[in-house]
Amino acid sequence: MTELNMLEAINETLHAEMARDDRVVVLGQDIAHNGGVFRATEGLLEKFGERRVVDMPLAEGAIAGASVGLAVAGLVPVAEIQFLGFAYQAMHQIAGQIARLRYRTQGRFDPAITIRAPFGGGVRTPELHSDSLEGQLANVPGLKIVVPATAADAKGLLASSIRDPDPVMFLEPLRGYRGIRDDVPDGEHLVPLGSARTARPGGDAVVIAWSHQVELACRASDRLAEEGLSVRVLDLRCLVPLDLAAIAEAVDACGRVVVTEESPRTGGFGGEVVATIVEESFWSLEAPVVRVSGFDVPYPVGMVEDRYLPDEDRIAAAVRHVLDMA
Amino acid sequence: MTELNMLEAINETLHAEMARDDRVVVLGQDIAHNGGVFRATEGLLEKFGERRVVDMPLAEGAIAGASVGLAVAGLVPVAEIQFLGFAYQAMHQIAGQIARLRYRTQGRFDPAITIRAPFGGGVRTPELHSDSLEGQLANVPGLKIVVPATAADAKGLLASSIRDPDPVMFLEPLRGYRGIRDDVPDGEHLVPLGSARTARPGGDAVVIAWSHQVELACRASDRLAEEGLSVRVLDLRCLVPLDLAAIAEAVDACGRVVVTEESPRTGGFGGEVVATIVEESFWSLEAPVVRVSGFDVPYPVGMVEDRYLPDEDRIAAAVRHVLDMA
Amino acid sequence: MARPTDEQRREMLVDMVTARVQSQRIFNLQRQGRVGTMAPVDGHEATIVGAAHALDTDHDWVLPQYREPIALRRYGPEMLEHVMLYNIGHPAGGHIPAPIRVLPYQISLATQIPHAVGLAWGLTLQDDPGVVLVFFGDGSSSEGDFYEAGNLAGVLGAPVIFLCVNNQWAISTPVHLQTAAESFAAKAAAFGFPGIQIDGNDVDAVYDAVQTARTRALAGKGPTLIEAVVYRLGPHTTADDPTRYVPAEDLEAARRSDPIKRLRTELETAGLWDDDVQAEVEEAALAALDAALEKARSTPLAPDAMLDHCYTTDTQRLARQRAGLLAEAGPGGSAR
Amino acid sequence: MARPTDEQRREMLVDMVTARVQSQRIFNLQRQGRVGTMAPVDGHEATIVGAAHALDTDHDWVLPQYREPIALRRYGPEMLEHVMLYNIGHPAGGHIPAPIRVLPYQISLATQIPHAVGLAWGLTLQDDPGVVLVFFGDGSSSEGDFYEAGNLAGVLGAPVIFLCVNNQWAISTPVHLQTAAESFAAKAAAFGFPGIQIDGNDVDAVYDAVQTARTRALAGKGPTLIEAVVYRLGPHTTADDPTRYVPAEDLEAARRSDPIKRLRTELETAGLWDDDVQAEVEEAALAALDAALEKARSTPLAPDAMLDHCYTTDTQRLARQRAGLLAEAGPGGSAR
Ligand SMILES: Cc1ncc(C[n+]2csc(CCOP(=O)(O)OP(=O)(O)O)c2C)c(N)n1
Ligand SMILES: Cc1ncc(C[n+]2csc(CCOP(=O)(O)OP(=O)(O)O)c2C)c(N)n1
Ligand SMILES: [Mg+2]
Ligand SMILES: [Mg+2]
Repeated sequence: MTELNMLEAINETLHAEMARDDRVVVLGQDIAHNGGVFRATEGLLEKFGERRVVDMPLAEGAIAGASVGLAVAGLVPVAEIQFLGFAYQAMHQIAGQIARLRYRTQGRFDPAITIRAPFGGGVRTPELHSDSLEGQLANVPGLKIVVPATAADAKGLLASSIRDPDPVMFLEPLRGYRGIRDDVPDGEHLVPLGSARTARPGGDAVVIAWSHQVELACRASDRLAEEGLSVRVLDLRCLVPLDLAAIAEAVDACGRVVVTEESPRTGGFGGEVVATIVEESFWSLEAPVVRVSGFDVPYPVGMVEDRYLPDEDRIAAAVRHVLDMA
Repeated sequence: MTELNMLEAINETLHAEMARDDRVVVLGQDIAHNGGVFRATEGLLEKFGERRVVDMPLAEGAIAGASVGLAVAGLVPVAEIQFLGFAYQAMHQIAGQIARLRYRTQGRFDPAITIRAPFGGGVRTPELHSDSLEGQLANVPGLKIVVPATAADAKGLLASSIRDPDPVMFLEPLRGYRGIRDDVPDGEHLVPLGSARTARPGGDAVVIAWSHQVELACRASDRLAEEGLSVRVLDLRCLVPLDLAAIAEAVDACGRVVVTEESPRTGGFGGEVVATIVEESFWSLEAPVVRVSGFDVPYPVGMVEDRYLPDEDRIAAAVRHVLDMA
Repeated sequence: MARPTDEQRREMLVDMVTARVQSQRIFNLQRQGRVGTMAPVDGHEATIVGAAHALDTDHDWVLPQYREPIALRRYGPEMLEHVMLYNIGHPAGGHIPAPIRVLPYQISLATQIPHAVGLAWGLTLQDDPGVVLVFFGDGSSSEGDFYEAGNLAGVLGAPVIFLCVNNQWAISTPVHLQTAAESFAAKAAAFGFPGIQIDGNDVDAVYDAVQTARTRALAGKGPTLIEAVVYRLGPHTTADDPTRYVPAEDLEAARRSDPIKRLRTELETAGLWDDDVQAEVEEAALAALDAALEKARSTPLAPDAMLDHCYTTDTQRLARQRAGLLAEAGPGGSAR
Repeated sequence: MARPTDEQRREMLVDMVTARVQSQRIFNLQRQGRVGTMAPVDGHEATIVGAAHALDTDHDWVLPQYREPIALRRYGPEMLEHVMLYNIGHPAGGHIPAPIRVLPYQISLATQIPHAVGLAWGLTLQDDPGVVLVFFGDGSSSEGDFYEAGNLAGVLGAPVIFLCVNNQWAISTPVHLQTAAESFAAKAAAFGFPGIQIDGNDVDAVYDAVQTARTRALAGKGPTLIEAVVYRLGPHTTADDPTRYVPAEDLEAARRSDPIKRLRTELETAGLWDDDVQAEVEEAALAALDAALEKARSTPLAPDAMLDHCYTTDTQRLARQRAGLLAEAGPGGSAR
């Protein structure tokens, strides 16, 4: 075990995967000579050379589109979109092509493509840099959506994502890059895609979260513990595939549920989680599931983003609310 | 009243709105000289001339992006995306720019833009022509999402959409163009955005639907009526804004709910509807809400699309299922 | 100048005639409701066939739009089976068997162009001595994908040939509403590699241009943009009524430059073709098509086939959906 | 050749010096944590100011990327207020008051380029005698939006000036990894209108090129693409460390062509500028900046301001969210 922040864990994993499999090619804006604007790809160029670590022209569509071609050639592209909000520029390739390469070719070609992108707020970025698009991406069949909340999971899930023959959107919490630090297993470490994790045990209520919200949910749980409440936190880790059993288990055990996410409420993945709970565990519910989320407006500017972002206060308030209900 | 099919209703409305307001400009691929690949814009060029009815180069991003500029100039663009699946090519402009033009400029400019696009399956179109992206679009704050199910509503909602200073995605069911026919009020006819409609009365259960699924839900209701069941059908008509009161009223009255949509299950707007019901009417629910939907794969090819599409059988089976539960 | 041999020209005419006859037959099948909407090849034959014959099918990839697959006979008889499966709307219509280096029909216009660049780049990374030829229409050249891909290819010096088939129309949109550029070939200036305009009805010119581009690409000198000027002699697709927008006299004039007529006259003059050969080729084409259609129609279709190949392993939710679908279909297998 | 008058050149230098001084001041404020990430203007001044001075601010629109607003002083003192509100991260930072014909900062690269074409087209539809000038970087030129917009503008003959500021870098990506085209100006061949490359450090050349393009556009002759070659003299933004990738000798050389030094020397030689004037301008610039910062900081901020202007009328759900937010904030108004 070594204590790393999330960025270090990601960087280490990219190094390891490139060393392990020489089909892995890393491409994106500013990822080679600059080592990535956050340094996630630091050192890869020096280690693996210009053929496998490639600074791309400023066109997200071309990054995603070329990845399809690389995959057809049998390579394993790991592409970076500098900020998830700019995946919109490539949506026709991500949702329209990458997601369905295997389906369109009826099994001939694997879209063994991983697209890494930071997302989420809290660091005063300009417009579109902080947008949470995971709910939209989850509606695209074929994509896997991976949303780590710890450095250890960032390592284990990124390695699994790169090795997975399915295309993965690997979404990294911007706030977690340096803000999240934990013990990361040394050497080979794989976390299977589609398995949730209990981040805090508890039985009075469960908060279901992913990405940076897990950290906040844990803080809320700790605070509520001081009030004598035992609040479980379930870290989904992957939105697709979704760990239905873990959700059902947590809901059945707790009966009261809060789902929290950064995205605007309407159409966010939180709705899907609630619908899933209704399908899997309706009869276990002792109160309506409560959603905590961003507001139904675009992600706002720096001075007000702390008001925008769901935080531990709001999560704790929501938990008290579900516990108070009938 | 005149009986029209949906295409006729849309064409008539475009004529009327262009005549009413000379700021309205219609743009898109093949919409002028060809009158639209489905003839929705037939006759507009002849009536309103080449300055206001414009065949665009084959670039959805430019159609959406130029619409922003036209709106800044004070015009009222009504753009056509030939098939909704190709909105992916313009997502950076639709979600990233059109949706937030007023927000980005803090009220200075109205994105008084309507984007019309056919969607949905049933007519053996090639890939991406039938995709249902409304769930993804609903997660984009600023957009209104309008999904008419009848010719009369197509008229009343399209007129309201064009006049609305907010940007509207006006999604037209491909199967309904010629397949749906009903009495359309003559002359001025406006349906406010954000009001649902009871398409069939009933009290044993309610099917919540939009777009072409409303027709199928009604058929299922009619069939179940023969079995002595009284099944209400609620046509949402708009996904954003969502008519919370109408949903609550229907759920409170019926207690048992089916939500049906064409989109793949995961991340579809159906999940948002379920979450909304849980928030608004949890205590009225007598059974878990059941979703009927497309499958979690890309919209498939012609030979199998009838198997893919939710139909009246599946809706009826789902209703029987919610009625059978505890 | 790379000139095809007489034998090659003869083979090219066989492919061109075959494509035309088969395409027209599929058109008629559509009219009878036996296949789905299709886009006729008429007028494109010299360009597609000339290009295919300039390639090394063992090493070079072809990424078509939707008008080309029917004319890619040179890539093997499996291509026709692919075409028929696709046209009847069978899920297997997406599958072109390995090792054929052709990707399936692309409907989302221009999206295949960045794929071509990535694939060409991938070939160089693997020291695979192939080039990639990507077809796209005059209309598709307006999509950002074309430009982003062209620019990237220039930077990478990737071994890719951009073949813009300028058939004067994008559905109803004429070229002068598509671009104000002097030509589509001129757009290569934006990418820093050569762009040339050729007569796409002249199969020799196409062959030569593609050969030259291929040699250049294999020598590591980078991409070429070729604009092949042709005329769409039929409707856009079976769903289109071109009399609404195509001037009759233009079409009339274009018919006089029909690429098949032209090559046939030349070969007849050279004693390499006659009515008997023509009849034979047509007959063989139709027979092959009937066989391919028959084979396509009898290709098994599991009731849950449409759920395959999305994920390597079904997600838990998809597995349940599959079970539900199979239950609906019943033990017999095809209830619906 | 349209040459600016002595008076205009003097005014231009005032704007250039003002922009530089203010930008550097904002840079320092960022270092103190008083404003957010910012992109310094250093090296871009002649291009931005020269262009702005060639425009008729009553009629012509400017659509900036993010490096230009600080240098658009010619569009009125409100521009600086906008800049400061934006830089402190105040929601009102998106609002440039009417009738100023400038759009706010654009962060989503190249998306403003199709906006420019639509706006120019809209002006002609309304017989509004203005042109639209859109700024974008060398990097942004690789986005599909640039090409789609350029192509559309060519077809429409819209009165728009595409001003590509080639500062040699897109963050760390040098021009030779951005494109293999001979120049960015050469890309105009893809659109069918003129493209010219100019020395963007020569304010007269910029003024002339924009004037010429403007006259052309107003005469209905369509768009022009201007590539202004400059060098980014600072980091990409306050978050960037250019020593990782900018060769020191290149930067050194570029500093010798500093556009401000150059114009200042010329004006001093002509007796139009001296150290006193310089000091006065710098002082006024800082005073204006302090005042604008002060004003920005005291601009009221309702606790629910971030929910305004999304919809004309709050959706029912948003109205509830607003109520919840206000309740959190409490009667005092800014609990958080
Ligand atoms: C991205 C996208 N936008 C729109 C369409 C609808 N569409 C299908 S074919 C076509 C015209 C294509 O013209 P061109 O590229 O010139 O090819 P051609 O049909 O002439 O061979 C259009 C607009 C599409 N399939 N994909
Ligand atoms: C669509 C999009 N992709 C990526 C980014 C991240 N990004 C911000 S600035 C920049 C480089 C821009 O370079 P250029 O256009 O040359 O402008 P310059 O900064 O040199 O003035 C990048 C990649 C972005 N803001 N928008
Ligand atoms: Mg064409
Ligand atoms: Mg630059």
